[in-house]
Amino acid sequence: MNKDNIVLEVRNLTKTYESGKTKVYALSDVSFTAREGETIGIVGESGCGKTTLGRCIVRGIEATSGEVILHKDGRQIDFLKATKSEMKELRPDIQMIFQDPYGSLDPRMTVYDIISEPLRYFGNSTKDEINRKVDAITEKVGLDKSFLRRYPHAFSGGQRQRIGIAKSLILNPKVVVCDEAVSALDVSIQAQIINLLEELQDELGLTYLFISHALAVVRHISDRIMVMYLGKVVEFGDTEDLFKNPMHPYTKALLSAAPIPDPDYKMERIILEGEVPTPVNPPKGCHFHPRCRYATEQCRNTYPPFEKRNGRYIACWNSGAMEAE
Amino acid sequence: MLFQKKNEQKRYSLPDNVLLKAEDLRVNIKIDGAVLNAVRGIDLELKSCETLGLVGESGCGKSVTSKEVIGINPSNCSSTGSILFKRKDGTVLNLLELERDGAEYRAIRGNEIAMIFQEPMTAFSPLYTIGNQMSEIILIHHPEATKKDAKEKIIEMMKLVGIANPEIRFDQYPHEFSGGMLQRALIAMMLSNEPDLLIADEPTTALDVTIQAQILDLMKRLQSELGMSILFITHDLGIVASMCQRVAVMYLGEIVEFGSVRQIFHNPKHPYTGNLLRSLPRIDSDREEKLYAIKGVVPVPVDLPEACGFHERCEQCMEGICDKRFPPVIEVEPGHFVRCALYGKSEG
Amino acid sequence: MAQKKKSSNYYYASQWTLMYAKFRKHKLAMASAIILIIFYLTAIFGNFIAPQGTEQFDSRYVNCGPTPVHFFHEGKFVGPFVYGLQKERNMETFMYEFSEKSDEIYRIRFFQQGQRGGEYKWLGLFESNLHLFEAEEGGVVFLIGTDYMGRDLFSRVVLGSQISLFIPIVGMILTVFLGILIGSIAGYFGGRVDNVIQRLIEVVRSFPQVPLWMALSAAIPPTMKPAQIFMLMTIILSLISWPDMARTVRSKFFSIKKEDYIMSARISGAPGSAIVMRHMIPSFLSYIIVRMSLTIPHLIVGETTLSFLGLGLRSPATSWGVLLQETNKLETIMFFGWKLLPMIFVFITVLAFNFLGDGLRDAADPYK
Amino acid sequence: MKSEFLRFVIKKFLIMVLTVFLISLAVFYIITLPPGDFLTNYVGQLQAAGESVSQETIDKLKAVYGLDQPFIVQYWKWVTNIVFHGDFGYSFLWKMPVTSVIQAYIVPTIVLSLVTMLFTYLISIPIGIYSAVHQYSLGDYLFTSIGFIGMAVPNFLLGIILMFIAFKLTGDTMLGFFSAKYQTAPWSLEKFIDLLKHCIIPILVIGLMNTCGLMRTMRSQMLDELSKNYTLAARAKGLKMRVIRYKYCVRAAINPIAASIGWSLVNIFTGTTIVAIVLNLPSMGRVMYDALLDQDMYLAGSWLFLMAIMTVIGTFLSDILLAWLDPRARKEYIQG
Repeated sequence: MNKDNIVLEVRNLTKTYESGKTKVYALSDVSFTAREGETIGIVGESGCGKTTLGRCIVRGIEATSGEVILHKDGRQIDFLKATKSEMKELRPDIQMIFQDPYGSLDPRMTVYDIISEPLRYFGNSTKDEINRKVDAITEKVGLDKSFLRRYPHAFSGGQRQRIGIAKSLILNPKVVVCDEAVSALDVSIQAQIINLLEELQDELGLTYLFISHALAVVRHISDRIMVMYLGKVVEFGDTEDLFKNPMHPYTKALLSAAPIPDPDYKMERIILEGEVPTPVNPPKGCHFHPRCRYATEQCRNTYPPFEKRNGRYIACWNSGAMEAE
Repeated sequence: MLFQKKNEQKRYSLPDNVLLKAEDLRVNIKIDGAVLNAVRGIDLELKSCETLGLVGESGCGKSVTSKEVIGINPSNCSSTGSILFKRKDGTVLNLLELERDGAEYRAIRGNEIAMIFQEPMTAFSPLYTIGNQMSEIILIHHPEATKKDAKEKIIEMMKLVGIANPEIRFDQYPHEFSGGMLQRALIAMMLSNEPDLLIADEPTTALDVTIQAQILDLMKRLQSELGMSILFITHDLGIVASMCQRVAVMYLGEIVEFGSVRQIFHNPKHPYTGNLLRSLPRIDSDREEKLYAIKGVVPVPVDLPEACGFHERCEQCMEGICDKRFPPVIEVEPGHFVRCALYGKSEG
Repeated sequence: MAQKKKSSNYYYASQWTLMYAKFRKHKLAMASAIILIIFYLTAIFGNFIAPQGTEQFDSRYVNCGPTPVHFFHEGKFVGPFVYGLQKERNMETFMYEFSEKSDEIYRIRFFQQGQRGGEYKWLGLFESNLHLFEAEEGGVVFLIGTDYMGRDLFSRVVLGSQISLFIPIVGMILTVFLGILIGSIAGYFGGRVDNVIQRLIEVVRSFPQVPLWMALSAAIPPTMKPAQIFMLMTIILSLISWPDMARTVRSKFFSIKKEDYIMSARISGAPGSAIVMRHMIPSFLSYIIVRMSLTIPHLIVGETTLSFLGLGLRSPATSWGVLLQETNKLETIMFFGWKLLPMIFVFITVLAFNFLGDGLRDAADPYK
Repeated sequence: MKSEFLRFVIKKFLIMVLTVFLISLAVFYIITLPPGDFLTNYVGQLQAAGESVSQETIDKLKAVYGLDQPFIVQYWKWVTNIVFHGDFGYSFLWKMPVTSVIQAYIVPTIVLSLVTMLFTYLISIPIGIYSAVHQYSLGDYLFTSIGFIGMAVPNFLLGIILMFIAFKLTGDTMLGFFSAKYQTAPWSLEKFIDLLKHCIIPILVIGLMNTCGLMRTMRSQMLDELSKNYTLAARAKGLKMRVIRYKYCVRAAINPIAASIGWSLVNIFTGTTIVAIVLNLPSMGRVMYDALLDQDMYLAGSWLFLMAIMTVIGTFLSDILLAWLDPRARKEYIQG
């Protein structure tokens, strides 16, 4: 595994919905690259497009425009435009773990059928091979083999999430999109699953796109973090760096808003005014300007470019001024 | 009949600074013929003007406890023990002796004890305007007030909680409000009779982080301005740390640890509390390589054995002790209580 | 988290096992299921169970009330038997009335070859004249009386059920076929196709059902053969009842499409056909079964009503509706109350199907 | 907001017009269904009755109804006659225009329907509320069982059974609207009481299925509302259970029921068809039935058409009513 190898490149990914006359930009013009074995955390509040981003990348929903380039054996193939036969080859490489451990498993299938389902569609595994693979993966995710004949309703949330993980890993993917994978779980179970995900990553060299609204979890698991607001990326950089020194005013507010489990922790809390807007009618100019205390005339009129500054990507007209402050 | 009952009522008393005191509170829920032991004998004490956090994972009984205090659990719940509450006039009542939805209890609800909920979007009926529903709380408890009085008071309250254009908002329907605004409206309504106790049942769980910060900020401000006690129910230890003075940690229907917020966070005694804190990813300190994970899952609270509820998952479980009987409650330091056999006679 | 501690069997229970377990708790539905099975078996073995054929009549016993089956004669146990009958004219109403002659005893014999005709071809294959029961030579058993031609009503109810219970089944199959086809086309394609189909459904549903049934049935030329009328009736019944089925299928399609496990399957590489066959259809199959069980009583009522009104099946075809035609005459109600008895069978069947449907509906989603 | 609501109404209205058009096509198709055109039948009938029909008359009738022309032309004539002249065609059974026949019978039909509807709502809503509030009580079980059975009994069976019971109890089968002695008598108190007596069975028969259906809906809606979160918040305010039930829950539960008023009316209206036949009531149902038996298709078709139009209008009104009653639905409906 080489941490510098690029496995995935997302270019200008956009997803719009149209209902009548209104056009909703759920996701607009998102670009980034992901390297082998790293975890990219994607954070933001409801309606920021993080879930849409994940679903577009795995082709759970079709993006309106943009590319998702998969680097494979020296080739670069656009996953979104892959033909049926190409998909046969590429599909296993990008998989997804869902948020809701109750809704993402077909209640009518046994655990064995659920985990082995992807194998039905790929590779011409014999019954024996399938059994062997299923056994191997169930052991890896920490499920008992005796569970295989049971149905999902027999399991608790944490165990179901393990089943979901087994299903998404059985095809040996390179990239796994984890969509709020631990958000529905209680704290004590959440830690079990986070540890499991980390172990699996080390062992299998997986690249995670870790979507979550829980900042502490994202910080714990991610190498780099992408902050989204109303369908756009506002800041993207190394985790430690970004948490120590957030540059975008939204990132600052977001980080300061997270409650810290320490009664003596003192930090100036930035309380943002106003509501989280919906992407139905995003404000003109920088989407964040109505809630931003640094907003200038420029912010109100034009959307700032997404540029690299001090080793960080940021979309803000004022980040320079703020640093000087 | 009714008078007799009243005469039979015992005289209760509470120390000066104590507003609410629950003793050996147990709540059972009947579901499909099975009996769920949701709350299994808890003692709780809430002082005037303090915020007490009731924290625990889902199914630990924290929400049932809070609803029992205000008496709105569904009819398949039955409770024993006592919940003493000091009214504004200084008399002390055992809330469990009151008839649910009876006149006496109703006079307390919304007037002396109020409650806000996890999902503000469902706490209002979609069919009436916000103003109509909010005014009710004034009209119920102040029969002499006119609709106009109520509207004035409500608009004043809406201003207080930071709802812009209250005159217009007053006549709008709930679906025209955002989640955060509805929570503000709910808070405004529930506080308009200046209750002594506000029960907040996960009031920010359904909201976004930045909105959560707004609401928490608002609650702190209102507490200092209006001076009420808050019973804050949450699963988020971060919120507890920033909001509460004292904390009760619940596990499987029991309070396993009770103390000041610093005692709980800096010197946790119960293995569950300690492990829970260690299993939490942090933003404030350096990243650990690996999170501590508590093994196993929370058992279903049906036909539980007479034992510490945590013993199956506890690494310090002492065979023959923890799985055989309820551990006693020990005061390990002033005001810091633990229900764990580790702190038995050897220390005391 | 209201789950109870369950036995380990519960962990291994498939959807159908869970549904059955839930269904079994609905006592009325279970009883209904058993009654319906008995009714359908009776219909299938109708010729054997009915002591007479549909058209067998005896002019001596016109409008004869039910003949009670006795077990004791003058305090002595004889086994099941009937008394002989004697006919007298009632001088007030000028009607013939039957009374028992207490000196003539005719035992009821079981598994007898029919003595007074009644040969039949079981399922159109095996010729036979074996009947479940019949009275001894000279006696007659009319469990629920006879009609104006002296035909045994019980036999006619049993044999009529072959039509009344099976037309709805055929109609239901047609309904389900149309409903699933059209509903899933709308649900799968969505958009414009869905819009057109929705309009179509709306138009069909705008017709008041019973009058439309009546109008269409009235258009059936009376000269047609019973078999053809039978076919047309089924088609008419299902033509009008498919929209409800289609709506159910369509809305289920839409709601299931949004489920995470469908997206999960897609990401696992499942092709469209596999998603529909492996995930979608199994997940709304139970709802379709519920709808089916509620469609049948509807169709039974439809057929019975139309035939009763003389707009559906006509004599010589025999169905429950045809049987009940006589009850639409005033003198029937005034003098021959027993002719209302076949209604009980309609009533029980319809009610049983409704209870069955209710039980199935409760069981349809065992994961709640 | 106002203009959005208007646009919503207009949109629904346009859909309604389209639906009516499609229905008219279907109805006309049914009219032409019986083999051989009705004119041949009619002429055949007349000749069988010994009347002579001149070729001239036949040709004239043919031209009026465009019988020698293709379906679409015939349809066009039929529709334009209805729209521009209010002419629904000619009833060969009654030997007068369809409109006259309908006029003669529509009043008792409508009166009976409205009375039944009133009865239906007056009974079902309170029972539904009672059942929900006292869930699993003896009364609830009783009403639920009655409701269930009531839903399952075919109308015509119920009619016959009630007739039978009435006969056994009073010696009168209660057919028609009046007893024989009041049939032609002038209006008097006795005659009115007689009319009321005769209305009991029809109302019971027509109304039972609807009443039971509404009862069940009301009960389940009410249970649904009672378990909603806002009742908790309302209790936490200190509101009386009675106020919560009636101000909030009933109001919310009644919405879909009030909105179904259009549907119910149509259901009841068509319910009268069968009852009229069984109980021999001089209402439209009886007329429709005779027309069908004699394949007097213009009369039958027009009746069918009228009922279908009523259903569509009923649905339209229900949609509007629902959107108007529920501020939330108002928004959803209009936007989506």
